[in-house]
Amino acid sequence: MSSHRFAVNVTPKPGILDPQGRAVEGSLGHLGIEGVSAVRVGRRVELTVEALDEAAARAVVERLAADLLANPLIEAYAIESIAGASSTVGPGDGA
Amino acid sequence: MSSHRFAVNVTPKPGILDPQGRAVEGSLGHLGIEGVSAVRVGRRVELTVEALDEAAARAVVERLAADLLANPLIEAYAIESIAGASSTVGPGDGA
Amino acid sequence: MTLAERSAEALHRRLGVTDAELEAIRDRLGGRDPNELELAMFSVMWSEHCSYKSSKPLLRTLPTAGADVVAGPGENAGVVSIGGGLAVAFKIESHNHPSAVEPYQGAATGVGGILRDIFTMGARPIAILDALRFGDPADARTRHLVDGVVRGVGGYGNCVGVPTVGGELVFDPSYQGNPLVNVMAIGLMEERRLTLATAGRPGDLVVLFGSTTGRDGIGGASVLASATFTHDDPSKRPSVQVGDPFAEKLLIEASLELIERELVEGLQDLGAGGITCATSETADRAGTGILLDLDAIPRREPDMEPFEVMISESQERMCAAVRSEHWDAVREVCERWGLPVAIIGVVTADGDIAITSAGREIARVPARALTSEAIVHDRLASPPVHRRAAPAPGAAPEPVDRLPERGMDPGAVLMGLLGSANLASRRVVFEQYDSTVGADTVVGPGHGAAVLRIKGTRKALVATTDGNQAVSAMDPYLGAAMSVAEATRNVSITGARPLGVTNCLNYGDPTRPEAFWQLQEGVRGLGDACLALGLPVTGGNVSLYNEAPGGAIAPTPEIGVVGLLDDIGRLVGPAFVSTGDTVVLIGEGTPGLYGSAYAALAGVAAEDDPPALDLVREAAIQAFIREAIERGLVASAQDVSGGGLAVALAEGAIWSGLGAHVRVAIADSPAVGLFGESPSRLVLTAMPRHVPALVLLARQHGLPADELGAVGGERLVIELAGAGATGAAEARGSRIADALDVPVADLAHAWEHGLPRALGWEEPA
Amino acid sequence: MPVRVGVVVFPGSNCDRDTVHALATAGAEPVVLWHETASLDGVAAVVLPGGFAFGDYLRAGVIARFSPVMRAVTAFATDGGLVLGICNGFQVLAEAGLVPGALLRNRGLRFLGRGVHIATERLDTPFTHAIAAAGRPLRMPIAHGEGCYFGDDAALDALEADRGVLFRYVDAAGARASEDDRAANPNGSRRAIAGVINAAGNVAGLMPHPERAAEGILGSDDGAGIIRSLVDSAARAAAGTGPTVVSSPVPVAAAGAR
Ligand SMILES: Nc1ncnc2c1ncn2[C@@H]1O[C@H](COP(=O)(O)OP(=O)(O)O)[C@@H](O)[C@H]1O
Ligand SMILES: [Mg+2]
Repeated sequence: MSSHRFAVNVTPKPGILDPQGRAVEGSLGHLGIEGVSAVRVGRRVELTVEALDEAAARAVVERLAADLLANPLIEAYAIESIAGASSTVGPGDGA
Repeated sequence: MSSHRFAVNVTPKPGILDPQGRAVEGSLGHLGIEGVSAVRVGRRVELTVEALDEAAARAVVERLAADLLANPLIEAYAIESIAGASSTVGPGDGA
Repeated sequence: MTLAERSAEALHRRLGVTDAELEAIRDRLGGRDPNELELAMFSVMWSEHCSYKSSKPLLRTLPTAGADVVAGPGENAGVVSIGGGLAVAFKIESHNHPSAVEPYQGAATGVGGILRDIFTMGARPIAILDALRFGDPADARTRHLVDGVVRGVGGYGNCVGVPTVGGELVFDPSYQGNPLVNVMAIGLMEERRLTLATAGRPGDLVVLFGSTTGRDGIGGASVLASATFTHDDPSKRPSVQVGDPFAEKLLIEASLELIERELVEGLQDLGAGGITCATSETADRAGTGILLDLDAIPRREPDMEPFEVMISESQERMCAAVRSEHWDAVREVCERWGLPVAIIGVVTADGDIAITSAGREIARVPARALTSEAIVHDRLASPPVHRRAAPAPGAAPEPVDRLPERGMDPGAVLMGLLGSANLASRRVVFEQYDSTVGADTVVGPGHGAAVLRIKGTRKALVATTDGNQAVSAMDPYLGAAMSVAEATRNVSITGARPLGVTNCLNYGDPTRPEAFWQLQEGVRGLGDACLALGLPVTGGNVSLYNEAPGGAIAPTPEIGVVGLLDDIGRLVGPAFVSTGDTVVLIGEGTPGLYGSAYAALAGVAAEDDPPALDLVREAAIQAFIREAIERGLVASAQDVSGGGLAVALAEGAIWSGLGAHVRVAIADSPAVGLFGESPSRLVLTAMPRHVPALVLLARQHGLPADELGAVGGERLVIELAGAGATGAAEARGSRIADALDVPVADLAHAWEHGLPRALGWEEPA
Repeated sequence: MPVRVGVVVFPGSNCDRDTVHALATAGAEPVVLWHETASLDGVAAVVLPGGFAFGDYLRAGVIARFSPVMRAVTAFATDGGLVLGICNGFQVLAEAGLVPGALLRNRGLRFLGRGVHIATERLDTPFTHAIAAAGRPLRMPIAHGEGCYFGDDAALDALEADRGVLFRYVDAAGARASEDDRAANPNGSRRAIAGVINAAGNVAGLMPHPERAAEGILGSDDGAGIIRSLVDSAARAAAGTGPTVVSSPVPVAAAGAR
């Protein structure tokens, strides 16, 4: 058995209304920020999976994403494998 | 000017309670899924920035993330540069 | 001094314990030094927040006796019997400082905390009221705070399924750096289910259930609430507590089931001071001790220090005393509701809170030393040199003289008042709350006191919160008495009998003699008003150190009242009812515009005072209106409060869509007559055939009653008559006394749109 | 003997007691069904009540959908059993695919608790046949943060073709609300859809709360017609007296445009 950390990024499908994305775009003015467009707001779920190997672990995540984390009617998802640490980045460390 | 697409991943800081993550973990039994732990649920914001260069664009995202997208008291964020296409991945394409 | 002492000195100061307090701790411990863990426990338990060390001597003076009182101050919430084997539990509490740091979570966890106080008593929470106070609504920071706090109250209350049925929203410059978030909760219970926060008897198990214990809120509320908050002091920055309303909902159901099935001897929620507070208070009440096994406490995080576990303020946790034979059943209930549960200790006879870890004793402190024998300070009190210690809300800098001499059109003033941030409709706020879950809400937020029916009976509960910071700023005694008068009046005008008073005292730094004097006067006013109205104070909460770099807040005595209506069929509301009804004014005003909404709009004259309050008259007017409603003489009833007589009339019109034509005798100044907020006055409407009886009843209660006019039409017309009006007119070289004449639709429009405009929010749909 | 109607209780359900009260008032015998039971205990109909099942974390209704009781509910629905989802219950049904569509966050991104008017598009269903005064708008509260009904145009056209729209947001006069009429259609639902029914006609969901408007004392009893329809249909189903559906459907126009 080995342990693997993944992130599942869930975003609204193209064409689906994304009021949150529009709200972010709407507030850019107040911040005096320009040149930002096509904002989409989704969900990011990070999780650790115990499995025989990476492939088996990914299969589990795949099922979780398809059944629970994303609603196929309105959302698309992408799975990425991440280092255990990536979820502990503090403000500023981002850049 | 050039156009750059980024994703900002906002996750609850370590030590900060994550009720959503707990709820997801608690529900895995019903899905018959095992071996999943340390679930953290956050937000993912994808956006396109017009700027002189990648560095300038990233600086804009940095400000946006710190001032608007994340709440520094309880959330950490990380910025990644992504391909324009990544937000349009459909179910299944993930794996 | 020894090394140990020196390190103790260093640590105790870091924990906010003064040298004098350390001395006192030493002698509670028979002369020895507390170890680090013990010192941490004392530091939270002896904080203002947990120990009430400044306010205790004052609170002792409040009247608490009442025939129907089942549980009074000292318990988690007051409980009053309402007959038929039922009782109501209610309490108001502040979460000011956490909300200033993180408005959403601060407000949300504030709701969670007060709800736990209610169901800990064995009552099912049935209503929330939120009393909110902020600085300038045009300021960006204020807008951020309002948005976050409102979302937080809704985010938590909506999810747990308790309707938010009322509250307050007040803007005053003095709250700029220090907003107030006071939340009241009400619960309904079978009287025989009353559960007290005691540790039971020696041998009972101490059981912790609910969320696991993490590092959040370490030194949170306790430290925060005990030191003046400044934005740029990171050491005072709490590790923010995040609320989980879903966990709270499970906690409510599990706790009520445990009580229903009589599986617990005593129950205590974990709030400020965490496990330390819950165990020491329950043990002290029961006259027992508790032996805690630190390692048995379920953790959320690895390698937590013992002191972190003991003072953590992780939310959604409960502590119960359980007979060992009930343990299996208790565990089954908690696990069915998906709540972690563990035996963390046992009740002992020695009166000590003793803590073991890895089989070793790491702390032992007498329970009462942490609670009932905590240090009490008698603070210095002295009245401020300047009579106006704090500014009246938004008072214009240079005094202007009175309307209409200054050529102000009374109609324009009325429109201005109705559209002002403090008087306009709160709809854009309370529509973010679920006010109807529970299917008991007869009258929700928006039109005076809230009304909840009690299923299976003819009875209903009536609830409101009110606080008068504006008058308190100049006269804290009068301001507190007026707050009690208004809150109880708002309940009485529905026909309900007030059952008791809960209060949240929001004041400044008690080590400042002027601030402590304000608190002292506030408590005196609260007590005198309750005595005069024959009402017990059943509970409350004190929040001190409400000071920001900008200065102290205006003293804010927030009053919560619950009343009982025996027959819901008799309920009377503030909106006009039918064309042709007679408009009657009960009571008479006194001069004085200080602290009024009119003063905030138009500026106060230098010589202005607040209006007077006659508590005997107030008691008479409330007895009168209850009897009048009981006898079916009243169609609608509204009290004269913010904005004065003109606004009271306008509200009756706006809320019914019916106009009115009245004639008001102006004794002194039209401004005072129309917009003065002198208390103890009611605007009633009644069917003409009931008017004689109504007027006679008023006389019998020693109250003046004037027929002002009639309900009808689509306009509000107020003619000014009498010396004051004609005099004012003549002064203007006019023979016609002023009249106010505005379409009801215009009044409604101003009232509906005022708040979203003030906050820069999108217009309400 | 009163008909037994099940009320599912998920952790976080908070309208279950209100629904039990409304069903009892309408003459049914409510039966509480805990989310972990896999049997429906022989009830004649099932209500999924409002609330925040599992905190509505992730997406409203998605976690609840995997509860054991939902397997039983799905089987029950597949053999024609009557299932009504109210608010959060509607969200659970949608997540479970038992009714078409998805419920997104309100367009204003704020929770909304207020009274709305809805028009009944069909009176020939087990959930609406006992509603009095055809076409008169019904007044009842909404209280939700994720009630914006969504489907793409193709899906919505198909839904309308199946006569799957059961309730629509209208103004006080009964005129159908547009998608951006914040007053009448507060959550911005597409085509003002407030409630839908599946093609088989035995599973329905709506965002407004009929159980909170089923007694005059609460300001409106317009919701009682929906509750009564369900209880009556359940009774017929239990008695095996055939079609719970009265014929002569009201033309869609009658309810909406007036
Ligand atoms: N923050 C709030 N939350 C919910 N309801 C509120 C809030 N603020 C005010 N309200 C409601 O708006 C109405 C006006 O408030 P207030 O002026 O204090 O009423 P009153 O003058 O009757 O005391 C009341 O029904 C009150 O319950
Ligand atoms: Mg008032």
